[in-house]
Amino acid sequence: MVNTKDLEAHFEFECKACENGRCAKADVNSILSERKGLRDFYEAFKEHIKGCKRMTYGQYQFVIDREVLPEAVLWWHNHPEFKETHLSTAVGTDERPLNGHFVYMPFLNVQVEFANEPENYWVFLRTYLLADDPSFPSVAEKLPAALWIEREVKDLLGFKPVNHPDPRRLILPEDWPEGVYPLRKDMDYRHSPITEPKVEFKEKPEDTTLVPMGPAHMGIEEPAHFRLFVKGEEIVDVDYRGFYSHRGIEKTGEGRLTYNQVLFLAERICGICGYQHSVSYAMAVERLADVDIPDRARYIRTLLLELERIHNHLLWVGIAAHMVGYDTGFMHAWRIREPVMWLVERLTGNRKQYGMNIVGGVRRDILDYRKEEILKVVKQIREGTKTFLDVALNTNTFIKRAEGVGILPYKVAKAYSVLGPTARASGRKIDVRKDQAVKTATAYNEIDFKVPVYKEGDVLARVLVRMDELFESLWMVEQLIDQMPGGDIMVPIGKLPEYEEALGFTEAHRGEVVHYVMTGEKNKVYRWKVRAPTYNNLPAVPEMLKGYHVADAPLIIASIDPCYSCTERVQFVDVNTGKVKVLTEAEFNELSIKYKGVF
Amino acid sequence: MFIEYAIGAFILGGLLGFIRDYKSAVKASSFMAFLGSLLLLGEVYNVYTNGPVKVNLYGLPLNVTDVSAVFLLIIGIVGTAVSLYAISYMDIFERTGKGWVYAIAYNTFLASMALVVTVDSMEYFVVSWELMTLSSFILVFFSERKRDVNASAKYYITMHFLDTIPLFLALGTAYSLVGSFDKLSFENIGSALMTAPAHTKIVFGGLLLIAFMTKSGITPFQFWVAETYRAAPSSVSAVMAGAMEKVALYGLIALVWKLVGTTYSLGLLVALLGAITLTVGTLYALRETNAKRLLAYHSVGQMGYIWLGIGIGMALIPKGGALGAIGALGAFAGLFHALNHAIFKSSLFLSAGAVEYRTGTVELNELGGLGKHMKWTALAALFASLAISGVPPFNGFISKWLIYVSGYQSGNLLLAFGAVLAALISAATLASFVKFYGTQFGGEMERYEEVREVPGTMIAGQWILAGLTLLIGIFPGTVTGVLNVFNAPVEGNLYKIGFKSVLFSPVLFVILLGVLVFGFYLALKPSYGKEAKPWDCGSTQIDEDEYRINAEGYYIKYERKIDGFYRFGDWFYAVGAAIIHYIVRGYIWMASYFVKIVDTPYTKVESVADLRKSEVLYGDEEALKPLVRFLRIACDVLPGIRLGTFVVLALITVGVVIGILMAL
Amino acid sequence: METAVKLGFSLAGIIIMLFLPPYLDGIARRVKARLQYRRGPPLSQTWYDLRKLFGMPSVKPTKKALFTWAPYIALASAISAALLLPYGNVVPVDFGYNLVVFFYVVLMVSVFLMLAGLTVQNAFSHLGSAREMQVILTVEPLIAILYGVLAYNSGSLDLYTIMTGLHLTPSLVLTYILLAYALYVESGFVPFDIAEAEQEVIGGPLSEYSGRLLGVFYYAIYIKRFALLWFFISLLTLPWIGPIGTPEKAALVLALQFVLTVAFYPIIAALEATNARLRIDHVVKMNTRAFFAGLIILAMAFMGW
Amino acid sequence: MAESASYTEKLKRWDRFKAEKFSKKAPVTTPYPFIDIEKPPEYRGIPHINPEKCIGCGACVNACPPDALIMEWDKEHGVKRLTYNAARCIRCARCIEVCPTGAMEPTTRFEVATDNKEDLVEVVEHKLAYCEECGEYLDFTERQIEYVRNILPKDVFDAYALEDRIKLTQEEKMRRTVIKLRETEGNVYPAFMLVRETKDDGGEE
Repeated sequence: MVNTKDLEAHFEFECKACENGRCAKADVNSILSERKGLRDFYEAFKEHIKGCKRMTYGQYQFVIDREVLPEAVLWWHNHPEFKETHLSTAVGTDERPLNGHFVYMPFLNVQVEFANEPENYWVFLRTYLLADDPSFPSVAEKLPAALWIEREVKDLLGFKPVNHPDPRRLILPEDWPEGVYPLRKDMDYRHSPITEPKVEFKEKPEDTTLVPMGPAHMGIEEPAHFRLFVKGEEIVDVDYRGFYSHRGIEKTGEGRLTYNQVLFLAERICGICGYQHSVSYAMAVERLADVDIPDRARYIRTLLLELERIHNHLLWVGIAAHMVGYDTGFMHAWRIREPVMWLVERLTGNRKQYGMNIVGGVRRDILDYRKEEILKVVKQIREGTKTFLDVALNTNTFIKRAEGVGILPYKVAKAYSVLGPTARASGRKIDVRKDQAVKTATAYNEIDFKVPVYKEGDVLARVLVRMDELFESLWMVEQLIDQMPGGDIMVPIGKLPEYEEALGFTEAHRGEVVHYVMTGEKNKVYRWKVRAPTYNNLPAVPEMLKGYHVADAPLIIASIDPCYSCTERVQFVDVNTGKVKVLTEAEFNELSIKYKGVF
Repeated sequence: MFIEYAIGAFILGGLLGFIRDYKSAVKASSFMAFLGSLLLLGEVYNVYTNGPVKVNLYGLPLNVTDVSAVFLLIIGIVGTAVSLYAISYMDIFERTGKGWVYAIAYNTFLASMALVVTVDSMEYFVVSWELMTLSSFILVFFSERKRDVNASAKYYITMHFLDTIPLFLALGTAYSLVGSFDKLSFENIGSALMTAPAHTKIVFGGLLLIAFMTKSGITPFQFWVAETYRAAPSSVSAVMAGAMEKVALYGLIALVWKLVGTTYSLGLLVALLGAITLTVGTLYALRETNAKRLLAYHSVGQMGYIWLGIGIGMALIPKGGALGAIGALGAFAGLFHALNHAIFKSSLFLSAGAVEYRTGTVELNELGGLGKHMKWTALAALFASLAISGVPPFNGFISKWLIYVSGYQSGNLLLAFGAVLAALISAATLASFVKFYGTQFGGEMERYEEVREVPGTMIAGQWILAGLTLLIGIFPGTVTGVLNVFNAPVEGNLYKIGFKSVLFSPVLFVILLGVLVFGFYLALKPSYGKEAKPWDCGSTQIDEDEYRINAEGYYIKYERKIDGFYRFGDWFYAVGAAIIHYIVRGYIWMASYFVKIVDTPYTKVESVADLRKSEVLYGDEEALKPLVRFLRIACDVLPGIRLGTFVVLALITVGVVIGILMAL
Repeated sequence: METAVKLGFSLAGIIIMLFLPPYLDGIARRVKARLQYRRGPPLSQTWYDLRKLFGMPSVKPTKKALFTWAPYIALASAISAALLLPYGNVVPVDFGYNLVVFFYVVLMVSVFLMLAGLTVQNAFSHLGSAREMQVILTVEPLIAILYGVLAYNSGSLDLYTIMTGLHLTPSLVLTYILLAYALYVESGFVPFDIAEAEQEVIGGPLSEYSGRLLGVFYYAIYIKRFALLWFFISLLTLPWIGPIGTPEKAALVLALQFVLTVAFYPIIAALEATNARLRIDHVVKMNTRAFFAGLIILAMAFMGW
Repeated sequence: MAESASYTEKLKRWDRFKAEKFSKKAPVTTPYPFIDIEKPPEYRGIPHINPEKCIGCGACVNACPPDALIMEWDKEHGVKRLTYNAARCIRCARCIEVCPTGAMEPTTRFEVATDNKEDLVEVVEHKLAYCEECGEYLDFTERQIEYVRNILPKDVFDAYALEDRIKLTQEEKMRRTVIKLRETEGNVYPAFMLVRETKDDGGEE
C-alpha cells in the first residue's frame, strides 16, 4: 500500500550511489579495477565479452558469447587462487518481450579470501540465446554442479544444453507435456496441461535388486524418491527423482503479485528457513532500489536469522537422532528447541513464518522486556544444549552409527559446489555471512563470530559443525542484543526502478540462500529466481550413499538437512482460486481505470 | 521273502528299459522301481516282526539284520517316493533319448544299494558297492550337458580312488586274514579280526573308514558332492543324497563298528569328523545360490550330524553304564537323523526338481513367486525346510534334539562342543532354508505368471516324503522300534519320546498348537478390507520383479563376517583339486600299465581331457578298460570259477603285500 | 501338590501370560516417556492399540495362505512357549519341559515372522526378514553354548533338574550375564530391533501387515518377550530357593517372579531409551564376540570352575 | 501496533508456563486438546472484520497476499460484499496494518480446524450508494462516503463543492464537469483541482 507521503519521502531520499555502488555512469575500466580477478577474466575472454556492468555493490555482470560459456564458468570455478569459488546457480530468463532473446545467466560466488567482505564478490555471466534456437554448450560433464541447473532451464524454459550427460526431466511432473515451458512469458500461470505420464530412470546394475526409498518413506520427511540398487544391505548405485512438491512459485511471483506480496510468498517457500528467504528477497529488492535500511532493522533481522538458525539446528539434530532410532535424543533436542519457538512467537507474533519483514525494514520493534526474555532463553538453550551434547555424544551406539558414514570428500564437495554445514564438514571454508557484503541488509559485518570447519566429512562431522554453529549463534544473539542501536525500523519504498536486477543472499542453516530479482513495470517482479541450499547439496547425496548400508541411507539423506519444499518451490495456484482471483483482479483493474477519470 | 521279489522287480524294470519309446520306457521302469522299493519296505516289516532272516539268492548270501533293516527302510521310502516322482519327472530329459540307459542304471542303482546293505559277504559287498558307484555315475551324466559330464567324470574317478581302491585293499586284507573267498562272511572276518594284531585292525578299519567317509562326503572328502548332485537329475540326486550316503553309514556301522570294534578315541574321531563336516558343509551351503548345490552341501552337513551322533555312540557305548546309555542314545539319534535326513532331503531335491521341471532353472537369484502357482510343491518344500531346520513338530527336530541331549550330557568337552556346533549349524540351516523357501516360493513375480503345478505323480512323490516328515515328527514311536538297534534307553511311547526325564511329547505340542492356532483364528477371524499391491513407497513405475532381495544378498553381512572361513575352505578346495588332478594322472598311468600287462593295442590316453574328448560312455569304457580286459583274460584262463572271485584276485596281491607288511 | 492347586497355579500362569505382556509394554512406554520428559500414555495404552488393531480390517497384498496364517501360528507358538514355563513351580502344559524344546518353540515366532515377510513381493520385508535371520544366526550359537553350560552344571537339559540342581560357580555367574544379553538380543529390543526398524526398512517383515493381523503379530511379539524374560527370571530365582513343598511357598515364588518381571521391565525400557539402533554388521560382530566369550565360559565350566 | 499502558503491562506479566498449565519440571508436554492453550498477546491470530467499523474500501483486499480477502460487487442488489476466508489466510496481518478504520481486528485465535468450511468464512455486505440523479448504484458504499465526509476538511468540501456531487455516477460527474468547465472557460484551475481531488478520493477508495 503506497500513499503520497511515502512517495515524497522517497523523493527526498538522496542517492548514495558511490558507497552503495550502483552508479550508472561507472565506466568499464573503473569497474574492472574494483576487484581482484575481474581484469584477468576480462583479458582472458576479451573478444567474447560484449559488455560489463556493476549491478550493485559487489555484484558484477559480464555479457559473454554462449560459445565460451563452459570455459568462462570453469575459469572462475577452478580459479587457482580463489579456492572456494563456486558456481552458485544460474538464472534463465525469457526476455523476448524486452529484447527478443532468452537469457541464460550462471553466477558464481567468488571468494578472493575467506571472510574478506570488501574483496569478495559475485560474478554474473549473462549470455543471450536466440529465440528460435535457445541452445548453449553444457558445462555439466566437466562440472557436476551444473547438472541440475541445466536440466532445470531445459525443463522450465526449453533451453537446450548441448551434450549434457544426463538430459532427463528434472522438475516438471511425469505427466507434463513436452514443449510446454512454464517459465516462458507467453504461458499463463494458471495453465497446467496433462498428458500420459512417461518416466525415465537409470538402468539397474547387474545382479542388484531395487529398494525404492520414497516418495513416501518413514526416513524421509518430504516426498523424494531415491532408488537404491542394492546387493542385500549394501548400496551399489543410486538414482534420484525429486520435485514431487514443485510448486512453481517463481511463476506465481512473476505472474500477479506486487513486490511486497511476493515477500510473504517468499517467506512461505520453506517451513523451516522461511525467514532466510524473506530476508534474501527483501535484500535483493532493497539493493536494486538502492535503499539502506535503518540499522535497528538490520539488527532485528540478524537477531531473528540467528534465532532461526538455533532452533533449526536443534530440530535437525533431533531428526538425525530419530533416524537412527535414538528417540530420547530426538525428544530432548526438540524440548530444548521449544523455548526458542515461544520466544520468536513473542517477538514476531508467530512460531514460524514470522511475517516480520517488509521491503525496507521490519514490522515490529524489539522492546526492552523482550530483550530480557531473549537473554533468559539464550542462557537456557546454552545449558540445555551442553547437557544434551554430553549425553548424545557419549551414547556409544549413536556415535557408532554416525561416525565414518556418508563420507563426502572435499573434492566432490567442491565439484558439486556443496554449501553450508555440509560443505564445512567436508573442509570447505565458506560462509556468505562473512564472505559477501551484507552490510546493507543484515548486521553480520558488525558482530564477531567464528565459522567452524571440519575435515572428516562424515555424518558425525556434520553434527559437530552444526552444534558449534549453534553455540556461535547464541553468542551472536547476545552481541546483537547488546549492541542494538536505536532509531527507526523501516524506510518506506515507493516505486521500484524498472528492469533492474540484483541478488539477495543469506547463509541459511543449510547453506547460502540466493534470491535473484529483476523488476518489471508497475512494482511487479519480472523475474524472480530462488535457489535454496539443498538444491546444491542434494545432487551430492547419491555420491555419499554409494557403498553404505540401506540402514544408513535415511541418516545420510537427513545429514544434509534436506528441504525439498525449498528446493522445489511453490505449486501453481489451483485453477479455481485462480479464477476467483482473476475475477476480482479484473474488476479492480477496470475500476481503477474508471476512477482515473473521476470528475 | 520280499527281497528276492524286490530284486526281481528291479531287474524287470531294467529290462523294461528296452522299450523303444523313451517316455514309456522310463515310465514303466520307474514304476517297476516303485514296486521294488515297496517290496523292500515289506521286507523291513517282515524283519521287524520276525527278526533277522538269512536268504541265499542264487549264491548271493543275504543276511537281513536289524541294522540292514533300518537302511532297507531308508532305501525303500526314498526309492518309493522318488520312483513315483520320476515317472513324470524324467520327461524333461527326453531329448537325450536314452531311455534304456536310465532304466537299467536306475534300477541297478536301487538294487545294488539294497544288496549292499544286505549281503553277508565282503566280496559281494564290494562288488555291489562298485555296481552302485558305476550306476550312479552313469545316472549323473545322464543329461549329457558339458558341465554335468565333467562333474560325473570327477565323481567317478574320485570314487575309484578314494572308494574302490581302499575297499579292495581292505578286501585283500580281509582275505589275507580269512584265507578263503567262500568264508568271507562278516562274522568270519569279525572272528578273524579278534585274533589279528592291532595294526592290522587299524589298517583294515582305516581303509574302510576312508572309503565310507568319501562316499558320505565327510570332510575333507566332500569336494565331489556339490557338483555331482547339481549335475544329476533331481530324482537321482534325491536317491544319492537320501539313500547312497546312508549306505556308506551302513558300512560304517556294520563293517567298522561291528567288525573292527570301536574305541573311545575312534568314537571321538568320528564325532569330530562329524562336527567339522556339519560346520563346513552347512556354512558352505549358506553361501550357495544354486538350489541343488545348496541342498548338496546341506546333505554334507546333515551327514555330519549323523556321524556326530554315531560317533557319540561309538565313543560312549563301550564305557557302559550311564554314559553308555547316553552313547546308545547318541547312536540312536544318529540313525534316526539318517532316516529323517533321507526323507526331508530327498523331498527337498524333489521340490527343486519340480521347480526345474516347470521353470527350467534352479538358480535362486532368478526364481521367485512360485508359491502362488505351485501351491502343493510350495507346501511340501515348506514342510521339508522346516523339518531340516529342526522346527518342531517336524521329524528333524526330534533327532537333532536327541543329538543335542546326548552331546550336552556326554560330559565330554569335545562332544559337548560338537553339540554346540550342531546348534549353531541348525541356525545356519534355518537361515539357508529360509532363503531356499523364500526366494523360490516367496513373493510374486510376473516372470513366472504362467507357471502351472507339476503333474500328479510328482506331487504324490513329494507328498509321501513331506507327509512322513510331519507324521514321524508327531509319532516318533512309529519308527523308534525299527531304529533302536542299539537298544538305547529311549523313554516314552507313541506320544512321547525322550531320555530319562528329558521328554518331549510332539502330540501334545501339536494339539496345543493346533487348538491355539484355530482358536485364535476363529476368535479373531482375519477380515480383509481392500486388496492392494505391496507397498512400494508410492514410487512411479518400479519393476515389480526386481523389488525384492535376491538370494545372493540375503546374508551378505554374515558371510562377510565369516569370510576368513570361506577363504580357507576355498584354499583347501584348491589343494584338494590339485591332489585329485595328480590322482587322475596316476590313474591314467596305471590304466595304461594294466594294458601293457595284457599287451593289447591301446588308444593313447594321457589326461582326463582325453577321456572326455571321446564319446561319453566310451570315455567311461576307456577308464574301465584295463579292469575289464584283465577280468576277461582271467575268465579265459580259469574257467568255471566265479567271476566275482577274480575281481578280488585282481587286487589281492596288493592287499596281501600290505597285510603282510603290517603283520611284520 | 494335588491337582486342584496345580490347576489354580496353571490358571494364574495363563492369566498372567495372556494379560501382563501388553501392560509390560505400557510400563516401558511410560518409563521411556519419563526419560524423555514426556507425560506418556496410560499403562493400558498398548491394550487400547491392540484392541484398535483387532477392530480394523487388513489390507491384502497377496493371496498366499501363509500370509494369513503366519500371525496365528506365531501367536500360538509364543503362547505355548509361555505355557512351558514354571509359574510358582507348576508348568501349565508340559509337552517337553527342557531347554531345547523351549528355545525352539520360542524360535518359531521369529521363523514365522520371517516366512510371513518373505511371502510378499516387497524388498523392505525381505530385508527385514534377512536381518532377523542374521540376528538369530549369530545369537543362537551363543544361547546354545550357555545351555551347554547350564546342562553341564546341573547334569541334564531337563528344566526340572536345572531349576533345582544348579550349583553356583563363577562360570554360572558369567553364564547368567551372557544369557541376559542373549535373551535381550533375542527379544529384539533397541538397539537390536533392526529387523523392524521403522525409519530404515518400514517395519521390516511387518511392513505389509495391517489391522487385525498386525495386532496378532504384535501380541505374539509381546508374549514372546514376556516368555523370555519370565524364563530368565525363573532361572534366576527358582534354583536358589530350595524345594517348593507347599502351595503357600509356591504362591510366594509366583509373586516373586511376577514382581521381578515387572521390576526388570523398566530397566529394559531405560536401556532401550538410551540407545540408538545398531546396524546389522555391528550386531553380527558383537554376537560373534559374545560367542567366543561363551566358548571360554564353556571351557571353564568343564574345568569345574 | 499501538500498545496502551495496560497492554504493555499484560505483555510483561504474560508467562507461558502459567498460561498453559506447564510445570517447569518434567513432564513438559501438555494434554493439549483437553486443556485450552492461550497464545501470547503478541500472537498474530486470525483477523476478524468488525462490521461496525468496516467501510468496504478494499484496502485490505489490495494488500492481502494470498487472496484470503475478496471483494465482489453486486450491482443488481446494490451490495458490495467483502469476504474473508480464514482457510486461505496466512496470518500476515497486512490487512490490519492497511485498514484505515481499524475494522480489521487482530485476535489470538489460532484453532481453525473445523468440519465445515463455512465456519471459516466471514462475509460483510455493504450497501452501495446510489446516484441521486439516475438512481443507479455507485461503485462505493454509503460508509465510504461518510468516511470521506468525516476525514476531509470542510473547506475542501466547499472548495470543490463535493457535497452535491459526491453521490453521482461517473457519467453524471463528467457531464457536470464539462458544464462547469464551459461556465468558466479559459480557466484551467478547476480541472487541475479535479485531478487533485480524484487522487484524494482514489486514496480512500
